[in-house]
Amino acid sequence: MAPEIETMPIWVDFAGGLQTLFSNKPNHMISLPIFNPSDFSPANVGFLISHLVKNHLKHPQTEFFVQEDGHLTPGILVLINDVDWELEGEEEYELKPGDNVIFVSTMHGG
Amino acid sequence: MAPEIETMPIWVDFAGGLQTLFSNKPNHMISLPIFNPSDFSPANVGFLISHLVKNHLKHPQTEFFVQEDGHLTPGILVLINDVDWELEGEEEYELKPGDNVIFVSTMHGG
Amino acid sequence: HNGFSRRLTDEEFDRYSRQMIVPGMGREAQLRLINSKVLIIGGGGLGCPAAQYVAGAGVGTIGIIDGDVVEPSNLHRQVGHATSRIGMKKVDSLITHLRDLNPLPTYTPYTYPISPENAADIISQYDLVLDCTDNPATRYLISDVCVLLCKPLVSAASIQKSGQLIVLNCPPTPQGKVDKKYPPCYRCCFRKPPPANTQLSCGEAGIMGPVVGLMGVAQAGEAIKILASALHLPSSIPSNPEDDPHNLIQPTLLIYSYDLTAAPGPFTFRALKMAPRKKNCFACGENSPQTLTLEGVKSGNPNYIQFCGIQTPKIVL
Amino acid sequence: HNGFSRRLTDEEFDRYSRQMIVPGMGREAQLRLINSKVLIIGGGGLGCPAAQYVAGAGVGTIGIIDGDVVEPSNLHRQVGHATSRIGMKKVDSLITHLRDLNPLPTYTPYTYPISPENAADIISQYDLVLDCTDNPATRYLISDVCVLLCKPLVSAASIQKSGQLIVLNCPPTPQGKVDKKYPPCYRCCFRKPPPANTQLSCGEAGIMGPVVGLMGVAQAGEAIKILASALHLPSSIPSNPEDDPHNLIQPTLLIYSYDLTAAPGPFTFRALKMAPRKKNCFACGENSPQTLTLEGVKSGNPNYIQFCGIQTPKIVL
Ligand SMILES: [Zn+2]
Ligand SMILES: [Zn+2]
Repeated sequence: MAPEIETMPIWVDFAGGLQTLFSNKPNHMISLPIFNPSDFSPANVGFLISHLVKNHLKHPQTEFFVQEDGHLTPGILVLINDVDWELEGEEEYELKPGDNVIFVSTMHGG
Repeated sequence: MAPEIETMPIWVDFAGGLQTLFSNKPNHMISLPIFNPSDFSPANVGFLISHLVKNHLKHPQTEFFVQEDGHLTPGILVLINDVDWELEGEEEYELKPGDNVIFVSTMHGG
Repeated sequence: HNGFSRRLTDEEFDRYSRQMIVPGMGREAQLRLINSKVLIIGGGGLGCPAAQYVAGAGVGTIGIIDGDVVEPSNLHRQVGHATSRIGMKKVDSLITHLRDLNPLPTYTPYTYPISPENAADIISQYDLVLDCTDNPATRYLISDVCVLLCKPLVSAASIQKSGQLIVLNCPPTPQGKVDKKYPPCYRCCFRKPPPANTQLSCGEAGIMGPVVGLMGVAQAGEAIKILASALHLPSSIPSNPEDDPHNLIQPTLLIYSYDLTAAPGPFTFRALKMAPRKKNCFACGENSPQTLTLEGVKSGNPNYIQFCGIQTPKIVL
Repeated sequence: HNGFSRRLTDEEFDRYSRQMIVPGMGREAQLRLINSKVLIIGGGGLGCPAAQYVAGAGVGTIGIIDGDVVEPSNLHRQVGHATSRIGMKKVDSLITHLRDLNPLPTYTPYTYPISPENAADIISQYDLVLDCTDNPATRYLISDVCVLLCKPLVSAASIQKSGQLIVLNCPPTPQGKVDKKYPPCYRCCFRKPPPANTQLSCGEAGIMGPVVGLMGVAQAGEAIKILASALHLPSSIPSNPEDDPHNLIQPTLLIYSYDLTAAPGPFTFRALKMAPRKKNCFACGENSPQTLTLEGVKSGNPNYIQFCGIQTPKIVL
């Protein structure tokens, strides 16, 4: 049996079509480990992204969400508690239990 | 000096035109006494309505919000924390700090 | 022969392919739209945009009922009419526009107001009703008849800078069935009309075009959802609505608050959870078969005008 | 003679009275609309409803630019066109419709695509721009030129069951001014386009009519707000935006998620707070006068096609 890992609830929403990659569900409650197991740093948005890719991204075309370097695909906006993540520190933002992170795919059609 | 009265914050929103009666502001933070001073019962939605009429309803045409008997004018919906107040006990619902009460005037135009 | 298994014609495919390839739609949903009959009550600020998108989507039979004629003061918001059709019956004007947008549906004009006498005869011929009217008496009448005839109703309203939308009696559920979480009717949500002196029309209080336009488009969106999911068919009534997989049936009041002095914000759109069908509802509740009947409605019982009062509005809101 | 103090004509009063009596509007705001010039870029699924409500509201000069012609597959959502006008330039088709809706505005057709060569010449003649286009390269071009010419931009987009809307560069603020909370441009919000292989068009991925329709109507609503408040005029730029009384200038991204299997809910509409103008923005940031110029744009620098990549889409989302 694997040792139990302490987790926190994070509300993750996908919009603009990204939900297609995540079981067609726009709203997810994710149990995120409170530490990044690779370096024991507190879980930040960068870790959340890798966690989502590893555990929740069920679609073969992962390039719609992340690039080969593990960073988010350009054209995806991230909002932390309804605020543009650039105001919050982007990938470095340290998550708190109950935080809401929204990933929105930029649309171009008309 | 009047004795200090313990209050709790209640978020009150008006929609459908009712905001016109309340200083044209749709969203209000109301400091509501935690007890109804008339009978020392815990503050409920009925007390909130009379408190709003007494302290916040600035418009002469009060009949758009309350009737002469103090009850809400028909055609106004009340939502407590985004849920129809009929599911919550209507005027008898006892308010908790931070509750959100929405008053929506039913519209008929088209 | 029921039309659900046939191929689409080339022209249908040309017109509807862009919506058919959307995930969740497809050929079957498109055929459901083509085989549906939708009644739009009111050809004004809500009815015009609603009808444009209902017709564009390929609903096969579209009835429109309205007794009014086109006036210049309509045209800032009633975008299915035209200056060259001022004085024409709104229904004829709107159908002229729709027929050129999409000639494939069958359009049925009713160039007189809906009334207690004619409501059941007309509504009975359709699968789903859009309430795009402008006064309380008509709104109660439409809901009552939709309950009696077991039709889903997409109801919207708008005035000044506000709009509301709610899907009622969906899935369509027989009158008097209230033991589980069955859907509410208009009276369940709005038990009593506002006093006559607080009722305001768009003519008296004004209306912003994009506000009523947005509500009308949203009505078309809700109607397409229901038809594409076959939720308008009597067979869709779940024996226990709480077990139903359709998230569509959560009764929800959408409120839109447009603010000339503010960007959209968290309160611009609100989706509010409404209660299910009420035991004591006059129209759909436990004892409603005793209080509301088709024969009663037709012969003036209830009296909708008296119930809603005579309007002597004071302009304020 | 500036037209702001004149009386309304009887015909203007007839047409616009219903919106003029809405609190917050009035004669002055109506005259501002009449004296405004709005450019609608794209006469498709967004442009049709946006144009209907912009024209209905009485904006005095309306330019429309689009190089496409009307096709049958457009008509489920492009409600300003018609079957009888298939093959006609979209701009001419839409103006035909608008002129009959409201003959009072001056309509200016541009029957070719917007391009780096012509963008500044056209946009410079207007007070406010609606981006109703359908591809990233054009969206970056339009935003860049709006920054350079100091024009507010109401940008919307939609695909399948989703829509987005954002007001940019409003109040219009000179390039390079970043020391306070000045408004962002399109590049501030969307720094890099998605890789070419993840870009999808409505033709490839599909689109629900009421979804794109709702976004187009909402664009008209935002445009009317800005014009009625005179926020499009250069004099409206506050020296310190944080002190400004206008709540209109909070940059907000509105996201609409239509769900065929669910009633509207708390996530159907979201209003998301965006960051202000960015110091390092290529188009509007501190050093942007060195990186982006009108001459540069005209002569192919930046290269928008290269920046956005050549589209070889895989249909998936
Ligand atoms: Zn009922
Ligand atoms: Zn910028």
